[in-house]
Amino acid sequence: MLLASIVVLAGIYALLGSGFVIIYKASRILNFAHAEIVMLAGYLAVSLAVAIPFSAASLLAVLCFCFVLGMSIYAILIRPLAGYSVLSAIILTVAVGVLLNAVGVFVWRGEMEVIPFGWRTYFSLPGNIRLSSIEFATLGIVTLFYACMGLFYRFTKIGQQMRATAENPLLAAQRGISIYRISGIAWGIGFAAAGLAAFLLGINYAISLQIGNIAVAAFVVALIGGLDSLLGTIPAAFIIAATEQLTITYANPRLGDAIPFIIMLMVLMFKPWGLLGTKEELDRV
Amino acid sequence: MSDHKILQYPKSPYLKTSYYEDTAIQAFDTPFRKKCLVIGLLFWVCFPFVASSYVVHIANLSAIAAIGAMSLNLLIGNTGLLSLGHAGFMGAGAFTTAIMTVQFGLPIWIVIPASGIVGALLGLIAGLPSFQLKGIYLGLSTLAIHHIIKYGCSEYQYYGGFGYGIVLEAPSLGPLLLAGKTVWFFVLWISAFATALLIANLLRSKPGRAWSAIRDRDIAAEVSGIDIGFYKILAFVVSSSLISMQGSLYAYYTAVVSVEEYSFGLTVSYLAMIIVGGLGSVLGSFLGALLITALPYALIILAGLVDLSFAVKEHFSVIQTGVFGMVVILFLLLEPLGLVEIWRRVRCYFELWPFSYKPLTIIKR
Amino acid sequence: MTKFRISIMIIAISYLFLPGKNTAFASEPYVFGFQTDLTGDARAGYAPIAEGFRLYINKLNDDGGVNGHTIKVIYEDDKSKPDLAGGIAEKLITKDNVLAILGLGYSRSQPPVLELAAKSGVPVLTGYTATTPLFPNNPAKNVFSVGIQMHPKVMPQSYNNAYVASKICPGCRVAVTSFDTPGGRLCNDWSDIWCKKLGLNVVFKSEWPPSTLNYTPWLIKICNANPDLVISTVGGANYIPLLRQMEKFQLEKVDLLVVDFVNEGDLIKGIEQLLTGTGDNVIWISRYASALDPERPPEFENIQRAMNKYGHTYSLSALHAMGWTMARVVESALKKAGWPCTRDGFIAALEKTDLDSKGLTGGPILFSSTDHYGPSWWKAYRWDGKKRALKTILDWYRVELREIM
Amino acid sequence: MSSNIPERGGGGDSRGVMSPILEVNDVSIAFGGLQALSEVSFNVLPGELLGIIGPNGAGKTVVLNCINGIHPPDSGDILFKGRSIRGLACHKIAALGIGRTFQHSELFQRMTVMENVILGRHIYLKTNILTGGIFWGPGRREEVRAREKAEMIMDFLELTMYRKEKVGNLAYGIQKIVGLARALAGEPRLILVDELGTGLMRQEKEDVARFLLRIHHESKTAIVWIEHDMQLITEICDRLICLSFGRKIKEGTPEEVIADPEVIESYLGKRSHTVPD
Repeated sequence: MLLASIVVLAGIYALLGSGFVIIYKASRILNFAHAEIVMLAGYLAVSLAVAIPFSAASLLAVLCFCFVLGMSIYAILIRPLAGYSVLSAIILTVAVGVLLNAVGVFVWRGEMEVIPFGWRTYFSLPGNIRLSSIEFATLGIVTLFYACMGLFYRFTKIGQQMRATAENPLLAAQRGISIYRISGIAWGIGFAAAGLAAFLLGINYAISLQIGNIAVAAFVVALIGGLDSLLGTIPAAFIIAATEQLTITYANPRLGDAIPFIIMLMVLMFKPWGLLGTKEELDRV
Repeated sequence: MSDHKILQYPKSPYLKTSYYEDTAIQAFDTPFRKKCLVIGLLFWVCFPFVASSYVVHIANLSAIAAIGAMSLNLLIGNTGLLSLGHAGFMGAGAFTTAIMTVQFGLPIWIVIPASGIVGALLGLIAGLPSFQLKGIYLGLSTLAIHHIIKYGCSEYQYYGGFGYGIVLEAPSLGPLLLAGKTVWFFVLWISAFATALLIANLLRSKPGRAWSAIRDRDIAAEVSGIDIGFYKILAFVVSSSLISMQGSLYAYYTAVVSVEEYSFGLTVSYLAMIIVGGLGSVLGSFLGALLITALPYALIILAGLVDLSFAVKEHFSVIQTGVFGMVVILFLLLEPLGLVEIWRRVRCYFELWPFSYKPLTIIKR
Repeated sequence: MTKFRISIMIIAISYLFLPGKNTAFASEPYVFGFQTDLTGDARAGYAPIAEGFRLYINKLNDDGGVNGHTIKVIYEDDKSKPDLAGGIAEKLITKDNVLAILGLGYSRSQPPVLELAAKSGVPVLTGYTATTPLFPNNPAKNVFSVGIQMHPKVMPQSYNNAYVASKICPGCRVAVTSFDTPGGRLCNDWSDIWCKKLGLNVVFKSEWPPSTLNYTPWLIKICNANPDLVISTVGGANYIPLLRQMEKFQLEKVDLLVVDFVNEGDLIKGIEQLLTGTGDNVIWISRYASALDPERPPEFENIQRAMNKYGHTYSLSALHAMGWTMARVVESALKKAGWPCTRDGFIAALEKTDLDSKGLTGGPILFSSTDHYGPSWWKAYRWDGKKRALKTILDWYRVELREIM
Repeated sequence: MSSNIPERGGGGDSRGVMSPILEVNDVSIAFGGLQALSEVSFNVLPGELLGIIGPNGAGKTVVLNCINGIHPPDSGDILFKGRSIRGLACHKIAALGIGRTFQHSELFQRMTVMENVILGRHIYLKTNILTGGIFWGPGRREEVRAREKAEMIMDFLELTMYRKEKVGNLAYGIQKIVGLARALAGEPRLILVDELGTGLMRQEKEDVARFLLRIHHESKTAIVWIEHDMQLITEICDRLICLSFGRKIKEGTPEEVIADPEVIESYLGKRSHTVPD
């Protein structure tokens, strides 16, 4: 049962972490507004789910919204900062997070909400495991997302351009790739991943102001996996989810908050570029 | 006779005749500036007696914030090391204070240096990853340390049995009971000025130059004989020890210590202060701290003028948060050098008036 | 010329820092400050109180006010931040020159405000509860509360949980749980102590971090402990995912006792999210009568009317009743104190409060010079899934703090 | 003019039999698969002006980086004043008396010229957090002394009018001289000069060369100078070394080196292959 719960949680963590990674790869900026995007998307999903009975439609709407939001934040706020220090861009994302948080609380008052979702039943599996249909769907969606991203990076033109930009932005620009466009799209996809994660969080658990804490854990996931490695988020998500849940279960539940950061510190000390990240990444920041 | 007179330079504040004179902080050298200093000092002494205690409270919070902003600025603006864990160091200082006063009943003049030492030790630990980490990676390691400190503090608060926070009694410094906004006004502002002087001194001597060198070009700094590992850690130690002492002052001033207070949001507000004020500038830290601290209160006063409806009041803190975020974004996009640059421009305008161009060679400053 | 301009600017700026007007004119209203969490995490527990208070004051002012003077209330949001709360209280006391500070959330934001109020002799009437001990033997001079009795030494709140649990199922197996905030842990510790003292068998005690919404590990432990009743001291709507996860673990039959940190709106929201369960296992205890009780006191109709007239954000709840009663306490004290009313006069008048709550609480609101809480009455409800309403399972009972201390 | 140059003590090395101040013995280093240096050896005598030439990518800068300790060599040894400095940290090597200027000036852009030069004296200052923080008494006196020395160097290199300008605001040519001033401020026994003239106008180049020559003549500091300008370097240097693809191909007097067919080939290329850019 615990294992099943870890798997589901790891899926969501991986999804959240992938958002960081996609954005980081394209623009070398760590998006500190991620938590707030998750919150905002979650609340939007709640409102839409109430308004539109068909869940898939509301999910699609949330994803589109997040994509457009990501693109526009990049175009309006991040792009003008090109050439400034990385620090400015990071603090800018923090400020954007603060602003989005204010918007979220203004509109939804920061209450804890659950996304009403019609297709929910429980399945009993051997080994005394009981999982809801949503949890199965979550795992399916996360797998699908990773598969899509893999195919996208490998086979589509934009995906290939994105990889080129991640490898060497200067060279990519010289080869005629519009790195601003590519980064904008990456921000859109990263935000959409956050929106998807928010939706899954909302139907599995709940949306609240505290959801930011989960996004922070995901941020740890991205770092442990390697900031420039999408694949790295998967094992990292499992590590974080497992240690966190096991600590809560068998040790001090209070340590659950701190344990991801202890692991992160250890990774930073001994393998700062992450599990599957590239070592050169360290010098780029 | 007349020759002699011509040769004797008029005693001008712009003319320095020794290097010793030139190393002084040149903020109060001209007669006009000296007058400003005197008027400013008079205003400062009279301020807490003239202004309402509400405004004094805001001024006190600004002084605390200024210390924090200066210490963070020392690290980020002057040394170029990112720290996202300063709220943690501040919390460590506050909890050291709480433990030492509530548990052991130690006086303030022991507690504050002790908090400084605790902060310095934590800074040492936080600085260790700076050997191999740069930029955002270093920021993340300090964020991790922040969370670990927070965990430790919450454990203490729990096992100490302090539900909603640890309440401190007003400390006394010798015969003087440090209670009331007016007394604290002087304590806090003198601390802030002392910190400013300390940091300004460090910046114009060997360590400060080494830090700036590391910020600008670390390899060149190393080749010039700077032990960059040592100086990075030194920056962390100085910065975290200062903010830890500031946390201690903050704890005494608000008289309640609770772990929820020292969240990442606090770090964000300090980051905002130095961004808005101006990176790497002591004056900028002051200006930023003043603006960011006074902002929510200014909005409250503004709202009081127009007598907003209850429905708006209900959303008021959101508006405060939103304005805060907006101010930071606007500064980053429109004036990345911060308030201190605006101040410089204004001063430049007055100094050059009636001319409109800067001199080709700026000999001064 | 420039210096002249600068000096004008300095004068203009310094004008801003001058203290506010301190003289009150006879035609002016009574001025009160109401500061609490109008937004933020803890909002759901406090903002409806402010709303209930506002509704009654609006009604009162429309009816001509008290002693011929209207009441002006300045609402401020302190977001549970000590420095902000201290600043706001400072402003209310010195700049707005309020008669009393009302509201206040139960958090770390209270001590600075109470300290300030004690120093300047400003009466404080808290809604939810006060962090200073107020009941018999030496209450804080200027602090009163119409809310829940709280005392860091014995945690009457937790006693209450244990008391209700012992009445519903004497001697049964109990799991005590809470949120992992310092306050939550304290509640939990005392729940544990009181449960044991009242003869309950505590089989599980744990807190879990609010940052993880995945309660699985925690529920596995509860399942293993196999309790008959779970006491949950979680704030606000955080109980919603908890209820849902309990369903997943097939714990629908285990009673879940939630305290009135949860308001009724969240209570219904949580139950509506259930798939198979009816929510019949949810027990809710409250200091004020619930709006969801079919046999609720007729005073609720007045509140409802005021709501329709003056607008509202939250749905009618016991917290509105608390705010409403608070406003009535203020009104009765002002009547006694007359015009003009000093702060000391208001304290003296509050100490003589003997107000019939019109059924909103179990008994009258009764303050004395030695007790600034008054006796507190409690009621326990259970959710009735079929009628979609709350059903009384334990009628008004009184907790005697003198006995348990 | 000579009084403007900081006095250098000792000088025992330059008397009698000339033992080299710097010995580079069979130094090799590889980056990934690229062999940047293979078994390069040379000596620098005290007070000598040694030029290093070679086409782009020959490993000239890498040699200097190895001496400086920025890239510790994979094999071989480097002796400074008879003592091995291989594997020593950068700042320790600097403290032994090796100064360095960089190809792209690598200055501290947000500091003034004066601060840059005083920073060059870092190793001589004893100010710590305490004395620096108080800035009263010893800390300040030391600061004034450092300032005096810095002023001498700035005077010597004709930088006095820029002393309080931010380096970032200065013209490229002046920045290069500031870089030299910074290296000189450390009173080194050996200065490693990396392409000081590149990117400068003829006039500026000659300025720079003049300064180097003065330093060379007046203070007997050993200089290792990398330069692309053949005319300049052959006229000034005592000896030349030519590197190509990480190997030393010729060492000798300037005339010998530039006349060497292999050197000419490395610059102009054989017909069979082109010189990598």
